[in-house]
Amino acid sequence: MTEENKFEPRIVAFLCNWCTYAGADLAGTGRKEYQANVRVIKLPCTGGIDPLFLIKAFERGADGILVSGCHPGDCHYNSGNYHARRRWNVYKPLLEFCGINPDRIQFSWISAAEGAKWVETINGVVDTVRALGPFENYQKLNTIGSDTSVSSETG
Amino acid sequence: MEKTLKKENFNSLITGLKDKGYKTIAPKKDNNLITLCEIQEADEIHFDHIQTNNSIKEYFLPKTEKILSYTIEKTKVSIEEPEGFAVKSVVFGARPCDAASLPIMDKVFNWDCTDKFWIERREAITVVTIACDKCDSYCFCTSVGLAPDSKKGSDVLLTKISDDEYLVETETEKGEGLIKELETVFSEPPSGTPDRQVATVEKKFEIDKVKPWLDENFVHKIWAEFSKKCIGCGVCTFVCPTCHCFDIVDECTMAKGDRVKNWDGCQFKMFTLHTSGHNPRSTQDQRWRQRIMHKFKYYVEKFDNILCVGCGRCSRSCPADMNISEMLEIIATDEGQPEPVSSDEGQPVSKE
Amino acid sequence: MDNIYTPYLMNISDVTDEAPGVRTFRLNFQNENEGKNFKFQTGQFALYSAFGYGESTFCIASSPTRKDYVECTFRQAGRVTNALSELNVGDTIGFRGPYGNVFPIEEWEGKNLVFIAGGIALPPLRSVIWNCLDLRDKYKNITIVYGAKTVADLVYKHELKEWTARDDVNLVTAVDPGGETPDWTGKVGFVPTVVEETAPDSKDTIAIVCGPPIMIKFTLPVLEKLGFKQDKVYTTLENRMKCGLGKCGRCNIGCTYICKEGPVFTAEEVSKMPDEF
Amino acid sequence: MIEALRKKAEELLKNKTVDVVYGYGEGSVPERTRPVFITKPEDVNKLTWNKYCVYNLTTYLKKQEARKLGKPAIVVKGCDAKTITVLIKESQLKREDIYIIGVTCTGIGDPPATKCEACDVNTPLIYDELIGEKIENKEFSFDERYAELDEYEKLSEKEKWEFWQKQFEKCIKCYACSSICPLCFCDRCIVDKNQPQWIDPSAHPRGNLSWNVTRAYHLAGRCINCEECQRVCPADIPLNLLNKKLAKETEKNFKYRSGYNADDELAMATYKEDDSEEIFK
Repeated sequence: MTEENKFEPRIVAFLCNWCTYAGADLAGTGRKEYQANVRVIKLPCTGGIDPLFLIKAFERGADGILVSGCHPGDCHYNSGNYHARRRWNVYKPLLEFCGINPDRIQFSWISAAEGAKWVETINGVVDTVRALGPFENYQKLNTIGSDTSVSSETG
Repeated sequence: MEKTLKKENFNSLITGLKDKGYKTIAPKKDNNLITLCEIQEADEIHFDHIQTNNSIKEYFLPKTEKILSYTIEKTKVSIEEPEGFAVKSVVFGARPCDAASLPIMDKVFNWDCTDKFWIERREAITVVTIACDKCDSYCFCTSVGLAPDSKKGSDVLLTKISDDEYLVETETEKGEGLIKELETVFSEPPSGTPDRQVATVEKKFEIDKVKPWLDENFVHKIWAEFSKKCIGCGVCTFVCPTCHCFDIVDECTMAKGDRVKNWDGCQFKMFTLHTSGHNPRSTQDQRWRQRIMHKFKYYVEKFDNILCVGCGRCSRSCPADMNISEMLEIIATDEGQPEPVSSDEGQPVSKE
Repeated sequence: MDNIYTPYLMNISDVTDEAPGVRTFRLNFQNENEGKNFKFQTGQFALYSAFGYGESTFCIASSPTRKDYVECTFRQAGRVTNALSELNVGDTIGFRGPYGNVFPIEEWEGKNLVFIAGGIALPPLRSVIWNCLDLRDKYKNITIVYGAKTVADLVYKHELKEWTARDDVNLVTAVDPGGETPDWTGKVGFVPTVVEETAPDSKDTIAIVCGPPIMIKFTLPVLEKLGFKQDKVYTTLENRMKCGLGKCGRCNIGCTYICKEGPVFTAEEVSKMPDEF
Repeated sequence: MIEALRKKAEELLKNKTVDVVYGYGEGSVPERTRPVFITKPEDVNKLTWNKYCVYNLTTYLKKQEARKLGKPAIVVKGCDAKTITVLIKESQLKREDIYIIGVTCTGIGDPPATKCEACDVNTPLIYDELIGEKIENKEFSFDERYAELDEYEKLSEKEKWEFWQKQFEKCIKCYACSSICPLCFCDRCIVDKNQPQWIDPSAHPRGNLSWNVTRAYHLAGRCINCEECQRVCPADIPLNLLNKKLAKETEKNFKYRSGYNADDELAMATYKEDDSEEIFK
């Protein structure tokens, strides 16, 4: 294999417990296959995902991020995902403005019944990010001195 | 040793330094800032300024530096000492006040035990200053016992003697060595007395009067009065060439990490906050008093030197126009008896 | 050149839970030579690091007379102490020290000693208490007054028993009103009151007080009333510290750097400091 | 105008309407002013007004040292006055706890601050007393308001990254940007929280990126564009570009402009069922 082919993106997925996580679970129990590049972090609600989580994921070596929760109107806590939607609607453009490729941060609504959509979405994210290549810009961000490699370590 | 240096030879000087393996740090203009930063060519150097925005301390006590790295493997930890942090360099064109800060801070970094990060950088870096030929109303070097052409802390001092020529005076062996290394760039000293173009910095206060006042007035309404407008940021301490307080933090992933020394400042309320929530300096007047006291009383008692070189940076860049020399003027001319705190507005605000 | 910020690496050889959120570590040098050359005196402190989280300052809680190891006792409160409490026997921690000045125990020889501690402040005194107990014949009467919020909050419970059993130590334990259990046999009350009740004779006696600021504030007048001169009363102060070496510039009270000139001060020295602690 | 200002301040202090007037006073040099806190009627001559009155004095509402002086009257320009609307809306302040001395303003700074180019609040939108001749407030289109962003938005991804890295690299983590910000009023800032340590406290590129992005984001839908953060930055980082970008997105997506209308719901504290779905799959 050439060096290039070796790149497997590291995707961090922040999923809401009630919908997308259950959807991903459904995909599993339904024995649907999807690419194994994703590290799932389960949270109660998309409304509880602080934008700093995304920054931290990039700091710890993520190449791409997926945030996914219940469809609008289906939030287990009534309005969590509506608030989340507002937040991401301004946060994503901000990161884009700072030079972070918008395809590295993706959002979706996947319900507990949508195992197939989960498979499709996560495969889509992995493929997009694979095409973008490693997020070297962020991983190479200097910490202290040029020999520090902390930023590229996975934590 | 005395020499002269023609402006036209700056190019060969910078190239010469590069050839001899020196990294060159010099004032450079970028947008609205003039900063001491690494340069490659003489053309990049900016001369026509009063003061650089950043101080020389950045090259001896960086805003953030690794003091050790470690790897954690299960229960075992191995430590790795940082290396190569002291790079052979020349700071070219800093102001004499900046250079004067270095021997002052040597004292604290050598107090009983030696901070190698400071000392090894001090050894590796040669400081070539240019005497100020202009100043502004924030400058007060002459009030703290220095001058626009002070030699304290400089290895080599350049003083303008005509539009295209500088007088070169070496102050230390290191400076002399540097000149000898690049001998061809310099010319013989002028005959007769050269016309040194040095700014006249007005003396604003008698420094001798400051400490006696501070000795008496730990409690005084002026602290609260003067610091009311302070917003509690760290600008004054971070741009100051003599403020050396730092923080030590760990930055780490699961298995690897660095212990890092970062600039810290006494104006932050977090600076002295105990884990218990108790804060010995919980209000801004206490923090402002600490800054003045540290510079003009505590450091004097400990190291027989005031911790200020009169560069005026803190006042120039204060977001709220707090002016340190104005404060010192008030102190130095205050003939009154220690004034007990009684008036409403002078009362130090109660602790949190 | 040596890096003054490099800690010794130590193994945790024993962990004792003292009270809710309070733990004692026994530490051994990983490098035997370092251990052999290591010396400290009672009263000194050190910076302990949980790698990945940072350093935290506390006293050395063991006596210099007990060689081969050092002990520290800490309460889980901040980032570092929380991380430390996650560590177990066999894990590595960093140790930087000893720093600071010492209790002048030689000067105290031939005198009575009264130790007064509150809550989590017994650890700094434990070092000097054991040091003096290990040199028992050099001192006359030894009295220990120790108070905590509740019975559960008393630290070093085993040693308290040991001291109670000894007839050459007079131990008075107390808990704050409301903190007692049905079977509590000690005193109930705040430390200053208990000291007043116990009324140690001030003649030829040294008092060593350590506790939260509020306790010290109310205990010092009691001692004065009992006839203790200010230069016969010792205390230890603490402030936030980062370097422990007089460089990082935050632990000063006026001109006094706690890390270099402290942490041990006499009440007389403390009274001369500006009111900033 | 200065006379009217002083007269009003004197009156307010004399009849005890307020205990203190936060205003502008003479600075270190003629090109600067400084915040002053006038508590005695006889001191009102220390108040001044000129084009160097850059400060947004409402920032002192969050300082305990200033609040301790009692009920304030604050001299505010149109831009600063918007802060008060937000603070009231965010329950940080009650309208009756403050007396607003609005001043009409045609631009401050020399050269004029960027915010003054498309200023639509020459006359404050909220005040108890107006000093100066009332100026008809201009209206600008959406595009005009955010014209400053155009040249940066046009950059390629790589150029954007490089531009901002160059800017953030200069950051020295002095936190002047958040200290001066009247809307950064958290008692303990996210950078000061270390369990866990979300933002690296070190001033290295990684820590600087997370700090600057987070600072800006915490002001999303709140920043009133006083540009104080940018003015005080000793590293000359164009922080307001980030704030402005967020303001633009907030307006574009939620039709909300911070500080303009006290009746509007706070953009980031509410939602609409038909908010944009564009970025969601």
